[in-house]
Amino acid sequence: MKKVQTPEEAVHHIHDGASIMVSGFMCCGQSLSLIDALIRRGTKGLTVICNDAGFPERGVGKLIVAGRVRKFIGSHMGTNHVAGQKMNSGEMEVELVPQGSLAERIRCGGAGLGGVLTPTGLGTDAETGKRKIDVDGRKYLLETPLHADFAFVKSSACDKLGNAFMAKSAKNFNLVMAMAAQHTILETEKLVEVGELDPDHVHLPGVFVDSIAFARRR
Amino acid sequence: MKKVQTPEEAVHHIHDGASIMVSGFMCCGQSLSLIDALIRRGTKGLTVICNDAGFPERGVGKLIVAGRVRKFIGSHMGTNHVAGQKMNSGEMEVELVPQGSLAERIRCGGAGLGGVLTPTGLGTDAETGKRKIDVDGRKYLLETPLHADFAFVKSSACDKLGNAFMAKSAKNFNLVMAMAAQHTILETEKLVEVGELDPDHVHLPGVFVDSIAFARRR
Amino acid sequence: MSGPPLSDEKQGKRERIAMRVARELPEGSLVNLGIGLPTLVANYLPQGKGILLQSENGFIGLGPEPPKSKADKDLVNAGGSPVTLVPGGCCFDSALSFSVIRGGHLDVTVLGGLEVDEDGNLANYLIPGKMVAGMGGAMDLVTGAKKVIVAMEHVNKFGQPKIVKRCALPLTAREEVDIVVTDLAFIRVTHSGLLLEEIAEDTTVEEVIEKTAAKLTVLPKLKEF
Amino acid sequence: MSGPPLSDEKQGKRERIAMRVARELPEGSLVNLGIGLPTLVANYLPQGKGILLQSENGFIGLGPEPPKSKADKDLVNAGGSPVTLVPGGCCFDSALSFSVIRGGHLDVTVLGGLEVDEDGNLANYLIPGKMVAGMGGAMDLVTGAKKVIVAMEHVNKFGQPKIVKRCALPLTAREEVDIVVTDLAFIRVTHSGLLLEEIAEDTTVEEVIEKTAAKLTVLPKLKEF
Repeated sequence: MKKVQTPEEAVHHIHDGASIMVSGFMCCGQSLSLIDALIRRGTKGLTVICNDAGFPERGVGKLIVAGRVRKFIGSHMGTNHVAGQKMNSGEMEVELVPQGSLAERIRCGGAGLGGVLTPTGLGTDAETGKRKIDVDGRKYLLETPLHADFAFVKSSACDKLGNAFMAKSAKNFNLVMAMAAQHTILETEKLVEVGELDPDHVHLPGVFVDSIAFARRR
Repeated sequence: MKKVQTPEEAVHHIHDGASIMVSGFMCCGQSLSLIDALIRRGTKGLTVICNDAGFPERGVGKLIVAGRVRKFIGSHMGTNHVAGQKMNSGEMEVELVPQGSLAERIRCGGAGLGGVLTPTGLGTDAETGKRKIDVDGRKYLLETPLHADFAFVKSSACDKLGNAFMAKSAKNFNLVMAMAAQHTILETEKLVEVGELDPDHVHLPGVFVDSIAFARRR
Repeated sequence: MSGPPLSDEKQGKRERIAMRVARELPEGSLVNLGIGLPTLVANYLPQGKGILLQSENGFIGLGPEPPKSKADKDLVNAGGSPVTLVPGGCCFDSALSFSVIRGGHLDVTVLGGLEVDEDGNLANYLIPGKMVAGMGGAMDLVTGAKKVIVAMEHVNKFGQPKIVKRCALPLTAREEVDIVVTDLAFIRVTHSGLLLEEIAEDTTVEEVIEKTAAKLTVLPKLKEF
Repeated sequence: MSGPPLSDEKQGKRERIAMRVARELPEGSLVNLGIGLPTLVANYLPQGKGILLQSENGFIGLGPEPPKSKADKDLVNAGGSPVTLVPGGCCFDSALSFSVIRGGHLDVTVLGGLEVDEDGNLANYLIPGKMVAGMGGAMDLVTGAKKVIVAMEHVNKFGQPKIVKRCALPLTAREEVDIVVTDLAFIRVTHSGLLLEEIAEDTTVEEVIEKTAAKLTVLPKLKEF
C-alpha cells in the first residue's frame, strides 16, 4: 500500500533546488493541486521538466510566474508570456527540446537506457551540444536520458497500490515521468480499493508510484 | 475500415524469403491461425523475428519444424529442441538477442529511432558485432532497429479499424511489432463494430494494422 | 490560443487555404493538423474517405469542438482547447503518440510557417528576440510525417514574402517540406526547386512571382483553385 | 517445462533454497522469479509484507497456479504455464515490462545459475554445443535489478562445483550477482570476494569449502539456515 496524503503532506519534503518532472499538456493531465501546494510551501530554485510552460495563472505556469523555477526544460512556452520574459531577462534558464525527443529522453531515464538516436532536430538549433552518430549510413542525434528527484503525475483514478487510469488525453507524459523520477507523487481525482481496477485498464503500474495525494477534480 | 479476411487470404501475398515478426510469448498472444495458414501455403526461406521458438507442435515452432525458417531472431529457443538441432546442423541461422533489447530494437524500428543504448549484454557474447558508446562515463551497447516485411499480431478483440485489445499477458510484443512492419496482419478472436471499444482500453491503435483475419479462440 | 477577431477578407483567405489543403489528403490517411490555420482544414475534410486526425498530445480520432456544456477537461487538442473523439478513436501516452509521428505512421502533417525556402527548409518556431514559443512537436512532425504541407499566408503582416531563397530564421527541419499552400498559390517542392502548380482564382502568375522571394518554376498547364 | 520427477532428497534441497531466498525479500519489494527452482520461492513469500511478483512476459502481481479448469490461455508465466493475478495486479506489453526490469524498478531478481564466480559473474544461459536455450530475459534481469540472487544447487549433476574462480561458460552478465543461495550455503558477493555468511544446518564449513572452487571468506559468526 502506498501512503495516501494531502497535497501539502505529499510535497512537504521537496527541497529548494530539487528537480521535478511535471506531467500534463497545457494543464490537461497535470497535478494542479500538488503544484499549488508547492507554491504555498515556498520551495524555490527548482528545475522543472514539463512539456510546456502552460498558462500564467494555472498549473506549472504559476510556478514560473512565482519565480520558483531556476531552469525550465520543455518543448513549448508560447502560451505563458511570463516564461518568455523570465528567459529573456536571464532569470530563468530554458532548454527547449522537441516534444518527441523530450518524451524519449524521459523514457530513457525511466527505462535504464543510455540514450536514443533520432533524426528529429538534425540541421536545426536542436543539434547544439549533441553528438551525431551514423547508423547504416544515416545520421542521427544522440538524445540522452532525463532524470529528476521528483515527478508530479496525475490520474483520473488509482488504487491504493498506485495503479492508475488516465482518461482520454490526460495520459501524455504521466507514465514516462513516473518511471524517470526518484520519488513519484501521484495526484488522483478518485481513489479506489486494491482490486477494483481492471488489470488490463491500468495505464501506469503502481510500482512507479511512491505516494498518493488525493485532490478533487478541477 | 480495414480488410477483414480469412487467415488464408491474409497470408496469401507473403512471398518466399520474406521477413516476418511474430508476436507471442510461448504461444500466448500468438497468431496461431495465421501461422498455420502460412504453413499450408508453403512459403519458405523466411526470416522470423519472435521472442522464442515456442514448441515443436504449436505456433511459430511449427514453422521452424517445417523447415520454412532460414533465419531466426529471438531471445530463447529452449522449449523447441528442433530449433536447436536446425541451428547446430546449420540449416537455420540464429541470432539470439536479450529479450529487453529485442523489444527495444523492434520498438526503434516502429518509432523511427536509429537505435538505443543499453548496458544489457555488456561483457557478454551479446556484444559481438555491436558498437560501444560512452555516455557520461558509462559504457553502453548500441542496439539497432529491427524492421520486417510483415508482422503477425494477435488480439482478444478488435474493431473494424484494427483498434485492438489484448487480454492479460497476451500483449507482449504485439504493439511494437505492429509498428515495425511494412504490413501488419492482425488475427483476432473477436471483431466488433467501430465505436464499441472504449478509446482508453485500446492497447494497439488501428493505424498500425493493415488487415484483419478473424479466427476462433484456440 | 484565439487572437483578435479576423477581418472577413483575412478569414476568407484562410478558409481558401484550408479547402485546398483538405483536397490533398488521401483516402484512409492519418493526418495531424497544427494549431491555428491548419486546424481549419478539419472543416473541409472529404466525407466518407476515412481520414483520421491525430493529436500529438495523445490520440487518434480528433473530432469537432463540443458545445461548451459538453467540454471535458480531459479531452483537449494540442492547443489545449476542448475537442471530441470520433467513433473508433483511441488514446495513448506521449511516447506512443510520438512513435506514431516519428515512426512514419503519419501520412500528412499540415502546419503553419514563418518561412519556407527553395530547398524545402521550414522555419516556424522561433523569431530570435521576439517569439520564443518553442518547437513543441513541430520538429518531430516535419521530420517524421510522410508528407509535409505548409499552410500559410503568402506574405507576412508587413507584406514581405514568406517563401524565400534561403530561410533566415532558425529552422524547424531541413529539406522536409513537400507542399506549400497559400492564399495565392499551390507550390510543390521538387528536387529542382519550387514548382508553381496552381494559383488562386483571383490572382495572377505575375502577382505570385512578385510576392515570392524564391525562384518559381511555373507549370505550363497552370490550374486554378 | 516440467522435467522428470525429482527424488525427495533433491526436492527437499530445492525447498530449502527457496525458503532461504524468500527471507531475503524486503517488505514491499517487486521481485522476479526465474523459471525452475526460483519459482518455488513463491511458496514461501512472507505474508502481509506486500511483496509483488513481476513476470517479464508482461505483468505485476503473479499469483499461484490455477486449478486446471480455471486456466486462462491468456495468462501464463514466463515459462508458458497458466498462472493467476493477485488483486492489484496489472498487465502491460514487453517494452514496458523490460522498462520495469531495466529501469531499476525491480528490487530483486532470483534466477538459476550454471556458474557463479568470485567477481560475481554469472553464466546461466548457454553451454556451447549442448544447451542452446538462449538468454531470454536473463541478461536484462541481472543487469537491471537492484539485487541479484542466484538460487542453485551447490554442485552440478556430476558433483562438480558451480561456484568457481572464473566462469568458463559464456556470461549472462558481468559483476552483477549479489547473493548466491545453495542447498549448502548463503554466500554474499563483496568487493573483496565471496563471503560465506550462512551454512545449511546439515553441513559443515569444511564441506562447503570442499565443494566450492573459489576462495571463500568465512564470516566469524557463521549462522545456520
